[in-house]
Amino acid sequence: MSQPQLSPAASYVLRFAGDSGDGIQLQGQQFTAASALAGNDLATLPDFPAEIRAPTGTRYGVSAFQIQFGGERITTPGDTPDVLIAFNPAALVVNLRQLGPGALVVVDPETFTEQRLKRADLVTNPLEDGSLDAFQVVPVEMGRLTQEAVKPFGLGVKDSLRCKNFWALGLMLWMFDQPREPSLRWIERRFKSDQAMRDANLAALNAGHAYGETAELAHTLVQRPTPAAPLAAAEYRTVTGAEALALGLVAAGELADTEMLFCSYPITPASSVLHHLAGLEEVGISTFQAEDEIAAVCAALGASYAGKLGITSSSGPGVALKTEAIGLAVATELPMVIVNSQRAGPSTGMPTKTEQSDLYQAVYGRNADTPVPVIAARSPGDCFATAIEAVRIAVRHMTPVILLTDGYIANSSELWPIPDLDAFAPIDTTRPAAGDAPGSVFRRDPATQARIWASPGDPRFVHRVGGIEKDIGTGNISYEAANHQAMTDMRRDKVAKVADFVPDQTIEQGPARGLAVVAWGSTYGAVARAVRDCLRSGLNVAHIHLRHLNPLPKNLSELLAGFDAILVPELNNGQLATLLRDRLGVSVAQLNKVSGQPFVVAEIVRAISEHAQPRMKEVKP
Amino acid sequence: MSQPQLSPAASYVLRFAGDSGDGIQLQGQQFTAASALAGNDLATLPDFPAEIRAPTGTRYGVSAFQIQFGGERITTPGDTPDVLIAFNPAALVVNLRQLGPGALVVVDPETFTEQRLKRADLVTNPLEDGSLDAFQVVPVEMGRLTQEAVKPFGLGVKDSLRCKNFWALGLMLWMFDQPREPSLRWIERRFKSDQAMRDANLAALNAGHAYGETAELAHTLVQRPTPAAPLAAAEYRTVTGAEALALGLVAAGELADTEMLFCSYPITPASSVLHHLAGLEEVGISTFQAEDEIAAVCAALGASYAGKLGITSSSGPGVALKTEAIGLAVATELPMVIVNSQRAGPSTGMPTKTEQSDLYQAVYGRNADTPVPVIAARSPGDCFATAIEAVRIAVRHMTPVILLTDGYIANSSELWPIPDLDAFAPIDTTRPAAGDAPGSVFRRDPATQARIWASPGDPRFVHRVGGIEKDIGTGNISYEAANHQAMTDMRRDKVAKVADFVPDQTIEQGPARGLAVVAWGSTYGAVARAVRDCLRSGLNVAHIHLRHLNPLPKNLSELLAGFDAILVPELNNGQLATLLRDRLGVSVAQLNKVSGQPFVVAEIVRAISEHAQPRMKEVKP
Amino acid sequence: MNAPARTFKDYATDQEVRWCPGCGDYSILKAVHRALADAQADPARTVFVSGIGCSSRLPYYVETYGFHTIHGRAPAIATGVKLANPELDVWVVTGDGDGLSIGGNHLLHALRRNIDLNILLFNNEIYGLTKGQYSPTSRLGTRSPTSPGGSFDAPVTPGLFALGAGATFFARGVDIDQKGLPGLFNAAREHKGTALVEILQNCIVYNKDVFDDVANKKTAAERQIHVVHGEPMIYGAERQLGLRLNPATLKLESVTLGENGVGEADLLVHDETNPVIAQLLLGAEAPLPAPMGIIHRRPAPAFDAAFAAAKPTRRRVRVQDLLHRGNVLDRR
Amino acid sequence: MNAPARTFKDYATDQEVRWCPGCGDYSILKAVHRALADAQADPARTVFVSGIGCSSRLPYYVETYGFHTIHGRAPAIATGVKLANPELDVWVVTGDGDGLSIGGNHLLHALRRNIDLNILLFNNEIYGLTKGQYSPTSRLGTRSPTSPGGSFDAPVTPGLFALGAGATFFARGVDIDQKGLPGLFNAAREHKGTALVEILQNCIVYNKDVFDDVANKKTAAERQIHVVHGEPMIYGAERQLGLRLNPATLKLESVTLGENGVGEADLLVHDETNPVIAQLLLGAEAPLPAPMGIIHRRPAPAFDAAFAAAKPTRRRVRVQDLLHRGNVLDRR
Ligand SMILES: Cc1ncc(C[n+]2csc(CCOP(=O)(O)OP(=O)(O)O)c2C)c(N)n1
Ligand SMILES: Cc1ncc(C[n+]2csc(CCOP(=O)(O)OP(=O)(O)O)c2C)c(N)n1
Ligand code: SF4
Ligand code: SF4
Ligand SMILES: [Mg+2]
Ligand SMILES: [Mg+2]
Repeated sequence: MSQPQLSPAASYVLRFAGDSGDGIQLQGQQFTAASALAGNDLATLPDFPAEIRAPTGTRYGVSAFQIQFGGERITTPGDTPDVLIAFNPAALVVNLRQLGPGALVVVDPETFTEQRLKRADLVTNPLEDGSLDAFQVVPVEMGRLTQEAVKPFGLGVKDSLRCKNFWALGLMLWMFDQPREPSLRWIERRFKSDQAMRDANLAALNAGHAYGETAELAHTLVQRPTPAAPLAAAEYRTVTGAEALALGLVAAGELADTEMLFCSYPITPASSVLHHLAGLEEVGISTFQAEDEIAAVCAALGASYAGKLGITSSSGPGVALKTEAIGLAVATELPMVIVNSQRAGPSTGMPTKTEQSDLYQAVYGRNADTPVPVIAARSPGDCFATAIEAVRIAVRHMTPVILLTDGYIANSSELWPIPDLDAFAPIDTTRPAAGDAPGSVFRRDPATQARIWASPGDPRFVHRVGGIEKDIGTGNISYEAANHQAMTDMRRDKVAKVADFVPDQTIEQGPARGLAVVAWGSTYGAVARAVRDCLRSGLNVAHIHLRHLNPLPKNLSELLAGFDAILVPELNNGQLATLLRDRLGVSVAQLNKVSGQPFVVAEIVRAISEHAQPRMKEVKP
Repeated sequence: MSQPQLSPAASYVLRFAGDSGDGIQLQGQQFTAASALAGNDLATLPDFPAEIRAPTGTRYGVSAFQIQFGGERITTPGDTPDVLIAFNPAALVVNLRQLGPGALVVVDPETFTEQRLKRADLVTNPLEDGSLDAFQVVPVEMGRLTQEAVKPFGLGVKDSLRCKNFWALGLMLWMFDQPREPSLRWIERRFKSDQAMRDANLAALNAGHAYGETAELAHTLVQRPTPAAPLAAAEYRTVTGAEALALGLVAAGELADTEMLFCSYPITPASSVLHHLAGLEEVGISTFQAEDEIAAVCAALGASYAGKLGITSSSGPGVALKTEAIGLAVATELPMVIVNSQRAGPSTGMPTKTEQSDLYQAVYGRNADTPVPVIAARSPGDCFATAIEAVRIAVRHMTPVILLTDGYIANSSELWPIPDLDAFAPIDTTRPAAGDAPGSVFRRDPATQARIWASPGDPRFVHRVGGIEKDIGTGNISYEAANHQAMTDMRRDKVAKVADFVPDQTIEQGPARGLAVVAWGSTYGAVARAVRDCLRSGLNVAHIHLRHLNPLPKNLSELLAGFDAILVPELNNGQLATLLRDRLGVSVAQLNKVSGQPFVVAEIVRAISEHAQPRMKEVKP
Repeated sequence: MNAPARTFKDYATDQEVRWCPGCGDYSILKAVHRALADAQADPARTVFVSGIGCSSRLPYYVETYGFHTIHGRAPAIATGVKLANPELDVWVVTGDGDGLSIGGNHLLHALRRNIDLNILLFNNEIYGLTKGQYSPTSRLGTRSPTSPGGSFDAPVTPGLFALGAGATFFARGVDIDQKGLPGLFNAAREHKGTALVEILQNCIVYNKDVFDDVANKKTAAERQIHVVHGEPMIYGAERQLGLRLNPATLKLESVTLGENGVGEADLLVHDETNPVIAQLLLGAEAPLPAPMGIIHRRPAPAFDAAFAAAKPTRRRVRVQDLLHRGNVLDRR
Repeated sequence: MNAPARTFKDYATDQEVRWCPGCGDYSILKAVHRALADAQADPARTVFVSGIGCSSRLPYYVETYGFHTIHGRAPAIATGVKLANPELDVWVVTGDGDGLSIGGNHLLHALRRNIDLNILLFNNEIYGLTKGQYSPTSRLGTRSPTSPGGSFDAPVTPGLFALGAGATFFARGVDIDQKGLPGLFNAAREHKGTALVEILQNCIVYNKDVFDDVANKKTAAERQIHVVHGEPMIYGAERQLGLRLNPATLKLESVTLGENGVGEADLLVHDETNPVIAQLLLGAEAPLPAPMGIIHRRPAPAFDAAFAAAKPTRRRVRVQDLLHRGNVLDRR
């Protein structure tokens, strides 16, 4: 077998796979940290089963982590891995499908035993039955080598093998010539109190790295140092969507000079936002774990009434339970942010898989005429700015706001230029100023229809609110027909007026004619890459990505009028398509995928190719 | 003052008004029963406050009942009352606005005291300040006359005055020459155990009637016998929407030969359906009052799993709480009917007022891609057939079905030709037949995608279902990407295929060109009357009324293509309009009213006149 | 304080009270006004949160901050209010349907956490606002629109439910007891933790006089026992009756003082801190008297206090600094 | 019966069990299989309804009818199943989060109504499936992703909650007690009414050995007391210890038999029908032993039976006739 090697490239796609107990996710995070420090741009995709610790060696128990990294702009974790590290037969077979031809496949031959093959529902051994012919197989006894490396520290077999992930990490760090320091530091911290495990993991990491260097083996790997990406001058860190969302919320609290109460009930994949915020009191937010989603949204609303901004967070099924209380927030005109980390449904569905299918619920999913502003984040890092925008709308317009993100964004990470908070405008609230005279809290700002955010403790604005229809002026209960019409119109206008504050919709890339690919949320990375490729191949296509879904940007209708056709790719059955037809009366072509998996770039390229025309040479003036 | 009289007409509009304690609703129901027996067509509108027994004499405490009855086809309770009977000043003022010029206003002058006027926030006395100049005022000391009439039975003042409603009823029965028998019978039954009250009410009724006859008074009323309506040969009764819905459900149970469990939690205006069904075990339905709406929908779903059809019923805020469980019904492919008696919102809103604003919630209001069939009732009597259709879809397609009605339909009544159940086709279910072999319950009928409705107790189909994504063939848990896509498509197709069984959409009246007034639900009566009038005045307009909202009838798109314009009148901010734009890509004009009150015919006539063209003379062949 | 003392009238609002004439809610409202005046409560720092029901209309009639929320959720919303601003005096007004039917879970968890709320449960054993369906506290056999043949759901006993949830304060009174209620309300107010007060309330339209057996002035002395911490359990018009624990059956029994040698010393002494005594009292059935007053009260850490201590949301760190924690790549 | 007896293997399904290796759920599942075999339960007439959580996965592993529903709602769905077909033997599987956090209200009302369900509460004092957040039964100070500084929500005691809800059956066992659990399960099965069985379950990933203090085989004899109706409360490796009621404090105390003249006669005798005894046992804190076995059981009318009797949905009247009731106008 010839010496296996990767053809040199600007970026590579690497996939780690093993049992959910093998520490695959940690391994991936460590590699991510290293490649970030190496100055690569990157995007990751953790892909783990619903089971906490699925039985070892089974197909459904496989946990995987994929990263694309390199010296160019990276917006997706990559369609087809260049390198797969599979810790066992199951990890190999379930990931084969996605590999590109000639991909490097690193396996531990000693794990391909009768019994392990059976666990993976394999009748024949892939190492022998030719199913790997299309790839470059690199057999490495990772298990045995790890055990040898850690022997000095007197661990049992089980504990010794738990160091395997760091051994393999070491090998990959060598292969792509990336720094070990972050991982070494991490191990030091993590195993402070357990010297044996610390030394063992350190040894494993170094041994894996050394294995790459030492040339005396049959088929050495060829090292592929990855060039640093051409990054704009800034400080960078990696961030997951859940992390960025949490950071954005606290940043918004600081910008609005308001403290926050984050009320939530755990649910996958939303819990991670709660976890990130728990313990961040020092930046002005406290977290309350409620008994259920209804209590969570209600406590958040109570907090908003009492003068701290209430925030609640869940996933589709949990948000369903919150809809009645969201109606109360609309009726009482109180600010609140509802974060929905979307997952695959209906019902329990596939909690660890991603989807964009709660847009209907967000925009239309309440009883009565109960409009609520809806915005969505496009990428892990974008969750930061989106969270700030959500808070801004909530307190400026005195309305609940729904922020949509999803499991993919929440869990995956990217290289993130650390924002400068001074670059964000402070957030205005409708709180009465110290000097203001007493009066009705239902005086409205004509620009927003927002009422005054007065709270208990303030003797000037002692008042009562409730879910029964209110007199538009006094706030007293009113069953008057004309008043209900006026209030209904006011609620409609209030949300419509948010658009007055939304910047004009821009085109991400491409000309203002031809095919418009109109997308929202987490498909950003794949669409951006697909449109880039299609533009390079001379197609007449542009990428428009919406953050504001309700209301839509005021200029969107006009902007789209310039295009011949509109393509709407979504991880649902056409929910943004509905919204565009409803609000703009346009007709659109749909690209819908509802498999629990994000788009791969190729899928979008294919759809664009079907709908876009080649670009005419343009005559330069 | 000249002798007050009504100009003879084919039909009259009568409105009773008084305190919520005055028995106004009963009075109205009794008049309704009489006019039905007299063979009038009719439509009623109860209009009562949210308070159980609001303080007497206040404006917001006024309870009213309006009926239009007569010798022609009647589809609405009427825009402008011809006769108003007001028991006190408040009852007079709050109803003045709606009266037509020259209307007969029957008041009890003795109730216009200083203090009563104050209770009604009146500074001057309407009987003297000229505010009644436009009307024919008929002062009748109803209170005193009632007391005299019942003196023989030795009741206290309070109890005596409680007979006033029957006294006034007697007067009106005389005025329109309608039978007293139903009321006499009712009094006999109701006060079986209370002789004094029985005799007193009988006496009051007769005294009021005699008062009309006896001519010795200053201004006698002129009697206006109402001609019987030209009714098709049938047996008739009056029915409210809530009653007809209850009857339709049990009829469907009989047609499907399935027993039912009706699970509900009280809420206005949905409770009346539950009340009508409680005690109807003898026709195969039992009712369960759950601890909340979530428990209600869950118990209904449990019943469906166990083989009895589960039905749940609520109003917007309660349905909001059910949406998560409806998702489970979709995921597990179990039949269920969810009845939503819509009321004015958002939030608690105006529980006793009507609205059509839960269409968004019904069609789009769930997390994930979770399609559910939605149908709506158009009138009190139509609730019967609509309930049967809902059950038919649920058990034929193995899906939850949402049935929309509203407070207006639920409470108002109309003359109803008693249906012949033999005229309804039996309802097929997917229950395994006695002979069927054991097998997967996920075998599907290609025509419907429906699975088999097998239930515990049957040894052939022992199986487990759940809300996690299922393998499309075996029903086992599956996180497979391709399978989730297939299941999502199947769920979409399943609801789409309902349209294969829906009869073609027809035109209610009018030509297949010009302006199409496309409406749904309880606006039927007003739209029908408005279109009739506009057709008579030569406008080119047609009425299309939708029962099936999701999916829409297959021919609707084609049908609408023939029209120049579409007008969509709704008691919401444009929810059907959204649906038509989304599903058919048509553009529509909207007529939206969100005041808690039904449309009056004039409002729709006005809108039609704005959009419709005069009809060209058509050349007869 | 310098400000002139507030009278109970100062706690009434300009809103017209919209209950049925003769409803027990009127007298409870009066007792609330009275209690606030007795405590000279600061309207600006007092919040009444209610759910939905006739009873839940109360906040509109109290001149403080108020939130008329949605059905069953008042304890959850009040929890948010209290956590956001622990200095507020937060009251919850709920009914037997609002608090124990749809709202049972939130009431359970408020009581379990022991957050400092004063919860007034208006128990009329019926759904008033929705026109008289039976409720979770309706007695077996209650006839209503949804139970024409009589109900057969075993009712829940609010006091026992509260004990099971770990309540640290439970008191009980009758709507017409204008003398007693204000004191109970203020005891609840002073209690640091969740205080639940059950008020037997007469719905004269849908459940008229259902409490007559205990509330009726004529027989009240024999049918009610007002327990006082540390005092023997004595009741009756002439305080001639008492309660004694039968050690064999571990059940309460009524005895007549003086008769066959029974003296005060034989009577059970009320210990409001002992849940077993509360359970004995609340579990006792007629002819034993219905317990009134503070039936259970014990000191325990309040959730809101622990929350405020553990999660003081004072900004001590700038978010900008937070952003720079961890591995940072400097490319400036 | 003629059919060959079913072995516990016959109640296992072909589905691969997907809990973490070493999870306490495995042994509970085994006990369920065993119990069903002991009862020779008819798979066609047996239904397992569960909510969401690791524990709630159980129905997939039991060869009967099963419904894996949504979070917290299993008791409500099971209620519908039972009311629709009272002949079914309906089990509910839930967790401390599923049953006592989001599902508290449905559990309360199932227990209150006393509908014939057999409810197995897997209490691991943690949210397992969502990766280890503290739950309503987690002890004070529990550190978890949502309580990094330690929890300060006072936990609820399932048994006391059940008593407060009016439960007619409450039993308790430990996951590893293969001898005891099947018997408890079948006692629950035979009970006519809502039977709640709390099983202390070891979540080895997120709350490893949290029950070690009572469950640990070495110390179990001293830390657990298995109560039996009508028998004195004796425990300990040599059955040398007992529980006695202190009449003054109305609290339990542990005594050593033989020591200063204490004999069996002095011990409290378990009366499973007396809620006061149940409360004493469940309220007792270490070093007093943790009560196991059938702690409370009393006969009471079952809701489903009353429902079936009052609402027999046999069609006796044709709907057509119903339509003609009342005032009818004949225009034929
Ligand atoms: C989500 C929701 N479900 C149901 C209702 C209808 N509803 C309003 S009040 C009420 C019960 C009231 O009973 P209770 O709490 O005892 O108060 P009361 O009127 O007896 O004082 C119900 C069922 C509602 N408003 N919202
Ligand atoms: C409506 C809803 N909210 C939240 C969740 C997320 N969730 C699933 S299981 C669970 C708690 C599980 O804890 P427990 O009931 O104790 O079961 P265990 O996993 O510990 O056995 C939660 C919060 C959900 N699936 N649905
Ligand atoms: S219905 Fe009953 S509780 Fe409600 S206001 Fe009237 S009397 Fe009071
Ligand atoms: S997480 Fe805990 S409870 Fe869940 S399966 Fe693993 S060990 Fe068992
Ligand atoms: Mg009540
Ligand atoms: Mg648990």
